[in-house]
Amino acid sequence: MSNGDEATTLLDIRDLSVHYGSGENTVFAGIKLNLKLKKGEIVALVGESGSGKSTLSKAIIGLLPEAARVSGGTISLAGENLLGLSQKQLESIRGRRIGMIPQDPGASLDPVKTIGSQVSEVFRLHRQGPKRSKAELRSESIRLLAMVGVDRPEYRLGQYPHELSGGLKQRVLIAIAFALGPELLIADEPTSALDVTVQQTILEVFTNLAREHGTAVVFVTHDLAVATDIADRIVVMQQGRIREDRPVRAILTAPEHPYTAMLLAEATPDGNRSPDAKRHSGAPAVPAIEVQGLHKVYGHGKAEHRAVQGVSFAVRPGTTFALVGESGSGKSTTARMVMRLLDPTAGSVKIHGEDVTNVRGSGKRDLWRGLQMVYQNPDSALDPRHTVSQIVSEPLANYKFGTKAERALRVSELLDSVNLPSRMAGLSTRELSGGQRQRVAIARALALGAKTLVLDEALSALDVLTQAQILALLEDLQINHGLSYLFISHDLHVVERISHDVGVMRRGELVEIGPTAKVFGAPQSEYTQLLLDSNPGHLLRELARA
Amino acid sequence: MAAYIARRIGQALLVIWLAYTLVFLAVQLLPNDPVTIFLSADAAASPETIAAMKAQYGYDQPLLVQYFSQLTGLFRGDFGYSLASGQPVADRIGAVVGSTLILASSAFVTAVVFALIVVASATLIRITWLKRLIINLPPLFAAVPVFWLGLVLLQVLSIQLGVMSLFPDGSFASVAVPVFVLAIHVSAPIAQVLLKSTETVYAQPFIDVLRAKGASPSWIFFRHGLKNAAAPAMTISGITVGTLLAGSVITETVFARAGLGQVVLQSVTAQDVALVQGLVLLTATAFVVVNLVVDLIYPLLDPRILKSGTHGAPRALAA
Amino acid sequence: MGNPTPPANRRSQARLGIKFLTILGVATLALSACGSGAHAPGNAAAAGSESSGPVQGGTFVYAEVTPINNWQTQAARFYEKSNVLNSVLDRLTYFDAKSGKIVGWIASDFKANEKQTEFTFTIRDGVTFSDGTPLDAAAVKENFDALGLGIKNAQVAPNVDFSAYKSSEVLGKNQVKVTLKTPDANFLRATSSVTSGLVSPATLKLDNAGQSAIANIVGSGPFVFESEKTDEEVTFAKRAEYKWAPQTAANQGAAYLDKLVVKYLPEVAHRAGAVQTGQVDLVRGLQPIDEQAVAAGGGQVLPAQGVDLTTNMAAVRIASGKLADAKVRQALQVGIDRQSIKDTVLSDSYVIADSVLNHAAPGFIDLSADLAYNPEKAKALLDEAGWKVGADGIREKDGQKLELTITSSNNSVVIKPAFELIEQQWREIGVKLINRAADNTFLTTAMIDPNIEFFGTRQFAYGGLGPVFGPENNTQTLNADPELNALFAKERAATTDAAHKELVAEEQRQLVTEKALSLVLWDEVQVYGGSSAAHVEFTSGTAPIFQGAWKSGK
Amino acid sequence: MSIKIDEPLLESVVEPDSPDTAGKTSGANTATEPKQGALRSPALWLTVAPLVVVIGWALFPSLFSGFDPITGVPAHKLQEPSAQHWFGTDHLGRDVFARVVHGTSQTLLTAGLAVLIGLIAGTGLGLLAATAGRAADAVTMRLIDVLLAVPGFLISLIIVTAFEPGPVSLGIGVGIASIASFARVVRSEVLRVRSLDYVEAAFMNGGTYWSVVFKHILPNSCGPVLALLAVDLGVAILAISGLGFLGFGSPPPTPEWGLLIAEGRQYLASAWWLTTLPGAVIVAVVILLAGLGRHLHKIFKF
Repeated sequence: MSNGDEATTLLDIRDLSVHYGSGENTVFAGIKLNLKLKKGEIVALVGESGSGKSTLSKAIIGLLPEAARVSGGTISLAGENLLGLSQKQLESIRGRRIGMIPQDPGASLDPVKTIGSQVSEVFRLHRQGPKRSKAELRSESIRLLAMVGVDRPEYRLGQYPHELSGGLKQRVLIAIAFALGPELLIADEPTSALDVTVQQTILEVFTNLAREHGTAVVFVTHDLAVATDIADRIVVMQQGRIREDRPVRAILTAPEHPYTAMLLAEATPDGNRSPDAKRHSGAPAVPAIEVQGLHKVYGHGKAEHRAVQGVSFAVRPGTTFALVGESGSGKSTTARMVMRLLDPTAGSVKIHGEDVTNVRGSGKRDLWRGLQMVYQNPDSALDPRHTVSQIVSEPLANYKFGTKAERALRVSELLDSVNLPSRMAGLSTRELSGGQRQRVAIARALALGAKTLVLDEALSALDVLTQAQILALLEDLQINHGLSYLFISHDLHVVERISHDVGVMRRGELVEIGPTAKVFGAPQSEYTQLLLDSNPGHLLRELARA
Repeated sequence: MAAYIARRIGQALLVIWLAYTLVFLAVQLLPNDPVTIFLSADAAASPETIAAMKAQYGYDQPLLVQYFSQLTGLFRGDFGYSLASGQPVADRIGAVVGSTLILASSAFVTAVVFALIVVASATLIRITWLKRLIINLPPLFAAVPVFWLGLVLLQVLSIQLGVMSLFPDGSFASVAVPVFVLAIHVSAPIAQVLLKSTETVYAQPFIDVLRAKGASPSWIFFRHGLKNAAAPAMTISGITVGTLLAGSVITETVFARAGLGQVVLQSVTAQDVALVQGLVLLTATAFVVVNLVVDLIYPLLDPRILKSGTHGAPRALAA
Repeated sequence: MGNPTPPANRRSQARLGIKFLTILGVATLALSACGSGAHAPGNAAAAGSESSGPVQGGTFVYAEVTPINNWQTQAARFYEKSNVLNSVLDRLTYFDAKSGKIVGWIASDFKANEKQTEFTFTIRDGVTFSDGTPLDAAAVKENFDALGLGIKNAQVAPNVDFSAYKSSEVLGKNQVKVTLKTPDANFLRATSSVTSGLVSPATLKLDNAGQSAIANIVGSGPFVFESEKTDEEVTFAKRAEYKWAPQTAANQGAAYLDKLVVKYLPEVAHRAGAVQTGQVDLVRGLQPIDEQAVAAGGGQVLPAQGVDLTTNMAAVRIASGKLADAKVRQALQVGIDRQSIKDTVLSDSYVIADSVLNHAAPGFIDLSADLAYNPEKAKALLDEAGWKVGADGIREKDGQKLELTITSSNNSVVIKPAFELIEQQWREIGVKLINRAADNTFLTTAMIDPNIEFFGTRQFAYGGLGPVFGPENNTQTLNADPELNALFAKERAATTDAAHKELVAEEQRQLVTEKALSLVLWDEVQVYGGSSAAHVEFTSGTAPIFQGAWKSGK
Repeated sequence: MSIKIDEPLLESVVEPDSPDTAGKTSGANTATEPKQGALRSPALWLTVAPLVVVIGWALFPSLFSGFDPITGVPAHKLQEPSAQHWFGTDHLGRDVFARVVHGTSQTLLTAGLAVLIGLIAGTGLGLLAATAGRAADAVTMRLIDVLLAVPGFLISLIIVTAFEPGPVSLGIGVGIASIASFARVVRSEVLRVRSLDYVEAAFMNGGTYWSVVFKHILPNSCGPVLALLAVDLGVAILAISGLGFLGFGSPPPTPEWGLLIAEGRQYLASAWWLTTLPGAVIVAVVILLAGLGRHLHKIFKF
């Protein structure tokens, strides 16, 4: 399908192989990759981390890390082999004929230069025709910023990156990428660091511009849903190889490679999988967590910032309550107040009916025996210097649980319950994968028999297939041990799948609360509606409904 | 901003005062008082003479009284009296401080230039072995004893080749060589920090964005990398005040130059307390002034600092 | 060692200069005492080989070892300072080592009463200070008062040599009479010391800081201050109208040189190179290893014999108790291999000491037989004294180890290596030496600490040893043996030469062999390096005489 | 007397915007690569091997040189380097190589004492500053400022003058001078580690202040500190030699390295080997220590 007419072929990659290191340490990041792009075509490279998708995209624009070596193949742009060009020639192509939109807008602009100078820099780098005056550069920059929907572009020129939101920064970067009307754009996870509503608008700006300018795009993403929304063609990569390369609809309706099928299964919304909200509602049980009128205010006077305002909810025992919202919505602050890691400005927190709003010192220690937290990033949540067994047994030792032998027994029990083989007890966390690490973190949280867990974005740092596995684990644990979860997430897809009840937060306030199916099926607030609309995967949902 | 500057000046004064007090206490450790030492040159100096002289300079007073009278003296511009040289401390230091200032500041500028050259070459040169060699220069600079380098250069340049004077005669070589020797020593930490911070900066995604814009390596380094990497190097540069002094003492001794080096050695050897304290006051003041300036320059280098600087971001940088 | 530490130098040279630092322009005297070998010998190396007379003019560059900051004249008690002030300040009298007599200088005549309590000086006519003030009787009286009573306003303490001073009065037009509180036979000699150099009344009126600055030191000497770069160099210009040299000086007129530039060269390693490359005309403190290089390079090695001084020695203090027994000290005396010291760390410019007085000093007796290296005898003596060899090879007695400490200034370039070698030699006999020689910082406190067993030094000794080791000024042994004080007093009171000579001989025997309070090493010599063009002679106190110096081929 | 290279860099100060999804965890074992890679690197072993030899010198000097380091043969003075005397002989006929070898333990003890003082006092101060609240931080930071403002060199001079020069006072003097750099590094590292989730988790798992400090914060802060330790050892050796040059070194016949080059310089014109060869040993060791510091930094960084 990708074999277009030679005349309209813009990018032609043949048998490209890339490796790192040498000798027995050689790691192949890309093996015999073949890819063709026609003019104006948008192709999504989809795969998990380590699949080679970034390596491929970076190879195209010639920005592979120094340690990487191209061991074979060609990359031709309009018939010219980029791999054969000199540094100087490549520099004249980059920015002019090939543009790039980076992953993390937060760190992708020089923090010590103004927005204006960074936008106009691209004109100074690629001088076409007579030298342009400062005023010309300025008006050109303003035009570009306006084009990508930056408000008050004149004012923005004098600002520094840290004064802009993530979404605005990404718009600026898109403006820079489109400045010289490139033929090809490399977009490397350009929205993965952004909130879902922002992601939506950015993707619109970006695809519209590409369509208008007839720019071909290599769009790298781990999110199949996003890929299906914007791409003409999807290239699935795994372990350095291209597994599948077909038009979107073809791949969605009939995936050929089993890996693609797995990805697809995870990305496809499935209403029936949402847990039954009424499951335990028969008994009028004391809520596992009950939060009343919670407020958190930072600073005072002019600098006052209301992070959480009047939030109230309850987590029924044995169920999952999800707090969803975008960054800065106050959901993590709420979670930390529940954990009593933060003191609320006002309001109360009850755990299993007990008011813990004012516990301190040893009271907190007692509280944490029954209430534990799982962090977003398992890398920083586990001491890298400790072994798995040390980590899992740490709470046991701290609370003087049993003898050494009993603790060891408990550790293997816990590892077993999170589906980790007990031989892993002696390993250092550095030898584990992200998912395994998160399992260790869960095992540690359960070590002292905690019945209530606060899961703060506990899945967001994981690859999609790993997410699914951990989700399944959490569900099993909930059923087997009667656990209650307060699940903090920005990912509607995951929330829909795991939670019985959901609360939607925005700017510190709870805008909607209710059973998951209800909230997702018939949102009452505009904001919830907006969130749901922004959720990528329109095409997937369409097909699922069909 | 004004409040920030006021607070920093307050801290600076506090540091000077603490330094002065600390050294006032430290010099009490010295085994003898300056009068006894001064007069023991004359074996026949009678106890009466010693007592009279001590009274004259107030060294017979209780420690606390001495401390406060000296401290109040400072506010009147009275830095005490150097027994060993027979001059007021201010005069003794004043006579030579210019020489050290010239040596130290020239060496500092040269050191910064060295560091820039090293870092620029290490960043821009693509030949691996050459790059490696350059990266290893700062550790080498740091490992060569200052006095040894100075002596060898003098031996070779002055005695064997006869192209420079053994004495400070105002000629270019007699200025440039000591400056070079001191600069080598001072440039090592600056270059090392600059190298490291450049490395950190280059690991950030915006460098890739610049390359994707089509910027050449030198464009990236000079227009972006350097400014981003400068702050930590500035911090270290501010702290080199102490290194500069220590290096100056040795350099001045090797090159028979006038300067604070001689005064430092004399004051400590002769246990000339007033002179030691004067020197501490001077160096502490120099240190805090330089670092104050550094703190005030930060926001120019990095606009983020003023924003996040509500509780002392520059301090955190220096920390 | 880097020796940037004048205050400590002040100390040792204090002793050096303390009594009678005097100018002696007599080269031949030193020659006779100097058993020098390969290189140009004696105090007037070049003078003998040049038949042509002195050349007028030129600038002479002289390098001292450390800079001077305090030029206050009464504290001119160390080489760096007196070597320079020697050419700036004249004195009333002049000590002629050849005759061993005080001769006239600014005082054309002088006499004392029998009781040695009143001294009358007749001041030479026509002498002026360089600021134009006449050096007359009134000016001399002002100088005497400053020396004897100190200068209160300037915090200048009285000159220790004038401790007996009571008052002085101007008699007639050109005479000054000094009255002492107590008799002092040394008073005349004190008036010949650089520390009693005559300065203009204007200088005396300045405060301490003013008197510490070389620019303000106004004297009547052959050179006058011209300019200064603090801690780097001082330039002096000759005084053209100078015509009042000491009576015995060869050059009775103005200096031959136009200018004298004094610089500082603290690094020992560079001193030879400095003369070899012609960057200086004269440098003090040439180390033995560099002597050959200088000679080979066409330069001159100029050993200035310290005829006025005792030999270099380790003066013994006994307060620590370890050296209280004379046997121990005698053991140490014969435990030193002096020939090995000469062969290893000295050179042919140095002469091994055979007594506490140098070979040229009047009254010298040769004790070499008792000073021969004899480690076996040393061990036997130590055994006798009850010091038994301990497990680590160091002798012990009553739980005390025989660990001894030496302090000295860094003024001699050979003193530290010499004691390093002695440390090795003594280790053989079970004695541990803690070598703090040339550590000026340590010296500041150790010199007056009787618990520090050794003080490495040499002292001016005109005539007998009484003034050096007598109780008044004994910083050497710090009165380790009061019994000897009677001997020192007797020597100073001696009336006939023969009796004096015998007493001086007895002093030497006591100090070196009987009591062994002075472990003698080598005759004092300051080795200068001179360029081939330099013609300079030295006083018997080792100071260069720039008034008589000149440069050939200028 | 010199500045340490491990200053915290900009990144630690300016917080990047941190959206919820920042930093995806990579797959399996990528994180382990740096450590194993660093341990396997031949450069590390090229750095460590000579240092091991040097430690051998310190422990068993007699195995490495048959000559007596403190008693020479006067007749053999000032001989050039030869097969018999690798580094030549000094002015008293002592074998210079033997003096270097036998001086190792003294040098390492003195410099080691200095570093130990810097490490212990610096770690204490840094920990206090980073964990005991804002007031303690402010006070400690001013104290560190004072230590920086008074040149360490001057402090060393005063200490060495006040007490007998020797390994202890030299070590203390030079050590005080290095407190500030340790304190700064420890503070910034502890601040970094303290903000990591696992420290908070440790509290939630029943950890007390001290148990968390000793089990988690200090061990994870040790990378840069160890690196500084190695570098500072070199700096201390140089500082001691600088003091020796100025006449504040240990008294002879101690064959301490710094003193060897400081004293040997007197013979620079006539016997170059006396200062040059021991000097080369010091330069090599200081460079190797700096290299070791870099390697340690890499190995302990995750």
